[in-house]
Amino acid sequence: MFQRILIANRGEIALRVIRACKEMGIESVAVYSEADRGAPYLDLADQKICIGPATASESYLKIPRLISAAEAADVQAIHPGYGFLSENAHFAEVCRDCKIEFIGPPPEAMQRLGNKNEARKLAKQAGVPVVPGSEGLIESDEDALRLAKEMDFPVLIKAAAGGGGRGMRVARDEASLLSGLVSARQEAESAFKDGSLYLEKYIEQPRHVEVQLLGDREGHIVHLWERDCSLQRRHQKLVEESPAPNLPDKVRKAMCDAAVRLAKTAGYYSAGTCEFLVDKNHKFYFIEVNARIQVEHPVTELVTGIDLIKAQIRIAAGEKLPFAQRDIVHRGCAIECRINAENPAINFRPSPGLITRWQPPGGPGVRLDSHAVAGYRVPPNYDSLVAKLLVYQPTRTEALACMRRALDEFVVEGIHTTIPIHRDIMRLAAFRDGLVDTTFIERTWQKKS
Amino acid sequence: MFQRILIANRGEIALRVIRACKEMGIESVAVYSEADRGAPYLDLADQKICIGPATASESYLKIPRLISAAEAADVQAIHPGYGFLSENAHFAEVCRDCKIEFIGPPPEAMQRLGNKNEARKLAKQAGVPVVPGSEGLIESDEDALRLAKEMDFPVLIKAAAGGGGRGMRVARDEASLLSGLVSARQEAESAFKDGSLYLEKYIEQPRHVEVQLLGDREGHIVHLWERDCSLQRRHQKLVEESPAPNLPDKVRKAMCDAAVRLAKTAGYYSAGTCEFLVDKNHKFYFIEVNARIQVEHPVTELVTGIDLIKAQIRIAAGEKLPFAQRDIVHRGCAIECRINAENPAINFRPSPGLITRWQPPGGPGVRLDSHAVAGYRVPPNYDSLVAKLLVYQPTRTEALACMRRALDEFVVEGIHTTIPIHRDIMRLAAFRDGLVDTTFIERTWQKKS
Amino acid sequence: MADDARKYPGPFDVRTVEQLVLLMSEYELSEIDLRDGEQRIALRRGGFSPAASAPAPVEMARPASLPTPKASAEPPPPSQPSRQLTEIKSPTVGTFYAQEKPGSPPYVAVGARVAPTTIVCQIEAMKIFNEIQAECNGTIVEVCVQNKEFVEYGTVLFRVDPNT
Amino acid sequence: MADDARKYPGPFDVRTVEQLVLLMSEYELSEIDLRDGEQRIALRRGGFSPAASAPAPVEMARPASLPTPKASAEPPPPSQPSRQLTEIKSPTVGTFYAQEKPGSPPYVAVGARVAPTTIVCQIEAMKIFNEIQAECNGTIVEVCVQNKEFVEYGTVLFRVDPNT
Repeated sequence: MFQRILIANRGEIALRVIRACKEMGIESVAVYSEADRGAPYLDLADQKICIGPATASESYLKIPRLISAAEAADVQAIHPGYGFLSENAHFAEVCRDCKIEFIGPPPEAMQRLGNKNEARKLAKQAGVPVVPGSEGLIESDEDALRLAKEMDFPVLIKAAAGGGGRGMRVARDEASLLSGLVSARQEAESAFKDGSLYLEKYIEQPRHVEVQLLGDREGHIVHLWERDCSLQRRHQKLVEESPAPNLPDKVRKAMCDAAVRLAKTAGYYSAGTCEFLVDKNHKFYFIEVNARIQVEHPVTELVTGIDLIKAQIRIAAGEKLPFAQRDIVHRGCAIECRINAENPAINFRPSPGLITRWQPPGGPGVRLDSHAVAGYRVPPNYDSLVAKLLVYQPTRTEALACMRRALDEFVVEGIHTTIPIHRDIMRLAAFRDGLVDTTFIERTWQKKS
Repeated sequence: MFQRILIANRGEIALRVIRACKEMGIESVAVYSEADRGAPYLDLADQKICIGPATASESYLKIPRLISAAEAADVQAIHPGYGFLSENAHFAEVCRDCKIEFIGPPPEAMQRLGNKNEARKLAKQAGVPVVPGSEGLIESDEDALRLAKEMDFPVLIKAAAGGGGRGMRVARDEASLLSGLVSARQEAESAFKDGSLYLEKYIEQPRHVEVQLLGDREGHIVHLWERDCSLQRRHQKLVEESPAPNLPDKVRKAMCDAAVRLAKTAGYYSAGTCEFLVDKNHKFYFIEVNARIQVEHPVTELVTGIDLIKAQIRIAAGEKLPFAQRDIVHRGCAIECRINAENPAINFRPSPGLITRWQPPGGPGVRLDSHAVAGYRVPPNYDSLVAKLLVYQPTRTEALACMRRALDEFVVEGIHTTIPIHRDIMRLAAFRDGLVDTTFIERTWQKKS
Repeated sequence: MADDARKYPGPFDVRTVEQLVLLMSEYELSEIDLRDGEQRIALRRGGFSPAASAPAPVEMARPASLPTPKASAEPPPPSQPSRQLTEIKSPTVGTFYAQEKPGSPPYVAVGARVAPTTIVCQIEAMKIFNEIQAECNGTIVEVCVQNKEFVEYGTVLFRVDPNT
Repeated sequence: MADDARKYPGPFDVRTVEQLVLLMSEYELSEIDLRDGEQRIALRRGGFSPAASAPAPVEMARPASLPTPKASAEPPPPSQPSRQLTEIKSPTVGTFYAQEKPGSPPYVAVGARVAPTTIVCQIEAMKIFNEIQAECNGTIVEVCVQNKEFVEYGTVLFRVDPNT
């Protein structure tokens, strides 16, 4: 086992890794930017090293400084957390070159899965359903019409060079397809100087369900069941839970098995997540693999009793998985609410600043992962997550009640947070009944405010 | 189900019941003395009523005032918590007379089990081993010698009217028995004006193991396994855990079955605890039944996944137990540390006052039950418990590591607490190896300071 | 302010003081002096002997005329106590009865003179009626609760002007 | 006190105080005294012995390793900076080399005069040696780190007297 690990991250995930290290008897080395200087969680690490100014590109994203700190602190491994360099295959390679273990998947698998086309190919190879699409650029309107009929309307027109929704159109019939191709091409031309387009099946009001994976370096891969993260706002997850409500058991199992097949095909190890869209008929389609630990990993920890961070560390140290698939039992229901320093009243504007009061909830069934304390100043430089509030109860009904109770107890002053909207969400009939899809908030919520 | 419940208690257990009520959709009515006026947990109740001055006998122990408040608030039930009136059969009877449900066992069972001799008789009747004793007063020295030989030295000489250790002697042979009888009789005469003595088998370095019981009004009684509470200081529990370390499975099962037999014999329902002493040879002896919820009940909640407060409320409302014995599976290991407002450096002197900083631990496996927040003033009038810190992990080794980590994170300023001694305890080889008995702290600890 | 809309704090609001102390500590302030009419919060930090082991050098100055701190005042008293008046508070929990029995005149009304042993009302708890004595001299100037109203321990029942 | 002018803050409004304190801290103010009729906000900063700058005189001693928010200044700067001197800080993370190669004389020593482009040391990270320039004028009065010592971002490497 490693004697010392450097954590190339900040905030709650840095604290999460520090806690795992402490419990495993491993020394932890925290790095920090000047914006995080004095943050209380840093004092829980065995050592802390300032690596740069507030700007992430000069600190948490600056590979030479991280490696330099790792070498100076004489660590055997680096935990990248999530975000920042966690899915950067080059960083994983540099670690390998420097004989420092990267606590994550092998760079080869990261690279393959990081490329959307490559990942899609791998999925098909593994027999995992993907969103039907044109498998290449559209050559003519006739080509597009034929494809659209094949995959059934509605379809999505996408710019090959696209991003941020530009050059994207939903077509519900032949006429809207033809007009959509024209306008999407124009938009893509002017935005990216590349008018090439492709087609994809448009999944209406899809649910986002993902499967947690864990694999060791000997090719043993297991799933730790699914998480439903359909409640999002502008593609930012707000609430995650497990099990996915109203998901037929057969679909659930097929999805989990598919995720394992894909990971095996990709030569994956460590923790990872396979994301799917699920349509109204419970058909699921592979979207992507997140080759890292995820924000919402504690949901899975609660329902399986398996510590994912410790598992990641053990796998990186060369240990085999200590369990087989049949040993991983899913029990009860876990829900996570992301508490961000944002003002929901002003379009979720970030609300950094001094936390003057921080009174977290407690009692049965409550887990709180947070680096915040009273007197902590949330810096304006990074993402706004200040806490992950989780509950664990035997049933979903009880979990909802427990979450409502916990949210009502949570008092934060000095900054605005998303606590009030979570209080509303937990009282929504649609959420209670498990009828939420990824467009729910946009469709129903924004109108209210 | 009840619409409204009055909580005839204060502090963390009042908050614990408020939380259960909130999650069950039941309104809670908190009562408070003037010493607790303004305590933040009171604001979590739906209603709060001042019932008297700080003195417990004029507030939390004052039955007419509690009933008057209950009637004014129009509650259907009263939860007595632990301590105060929780084991007062008279109070339970008054509640019954006033047509208010007492959330606890029936007064008849409380009365029977509240009397030591009666409880001992019931235990024998149920085939539950009790500490061997003289079954009455000693009539002569010859009588005492004969009895001592029967039950084997060492024996304990006890004053019939005794208490607080006065008139108590350990005799390890005939000579010390005869001299002990003389001095004990003298001491008892002068202390209680009653020199009558009885004998009991002296259990050396016993462990304290207790069994959690739950029964409904139809006579279904189950156990929720055991808790080991051997780590005590002057008969005050400091640490509780489940499962009991190093307890042979056969003994554990026999003890749990014995507890269920006794509860059935006593006509018991609601939550209760059967306490045993366990000697070095793993023989167990019944001591007493605690006819109420206990401080350490969350330990059992963590390892069984059953919410004991909610179960108590459901039972009082007439619901049947929703599970059979075989459904109650014990999983993992839970440990609780009692955080008291005491100064361990000055002989555990109470340390009430204003909490200027309160930074509780969080993250995986941690549960904190506490009514304290930053800015809360711990009143000097009641017991000094300010928090129960619990951890839950798959194994005891992991639970110990998690507890050490959590204790290290816990920052409290303004008052002294027992956190530092728990940090020491969790690093003791004897505790780690499960070799602690009820005399451990007195034998090893006090010498250090 | 984010989650918990709170009323304008007074000087005895420990949390306000705490927040101020946090600010002082963080920004190396040596003194804070806030006044609002008759209310004042004055805090001084540092400049004390190192031996001083008191909880924190929080100097709370306040005009002597203000009511005693007893934690910030909560439910009872429901209305603003007048400085010169004596309050007759409920010594128990129960239902307030202004008269001896239905139809009787009230024990006392505004304008009535009371002596320490004057019975001013009854409070019923568990079917037992407790006669409450004034325990002071003066004239009733206010009856603060309605007949048959539930009163808590410490609820102000009457206000008495002792100077008449 | 809760008059209709809701937006206008009162003296006990911690946010207002906080904003004032931030201003004081940012612009090195030592005193603020605001009055409006009966209302007053008076703040004073600094002016007590530097020894008293520790977190706050709380009753409970606890291990220094425990977290406390903003526990005064942190690792770098390791020693007390003098006000008149200019500091040359490490712009990166790595190993400090005082000379160009083993055996060479140090780039600079105490007493050396530096100009902004004067190379004062090298910092090695991942086998790459970065030459560090003084970026100021003056005379080296202190070399703050040992040769081959690991330096963090912001570690003070040299102190320079700009007035010589």
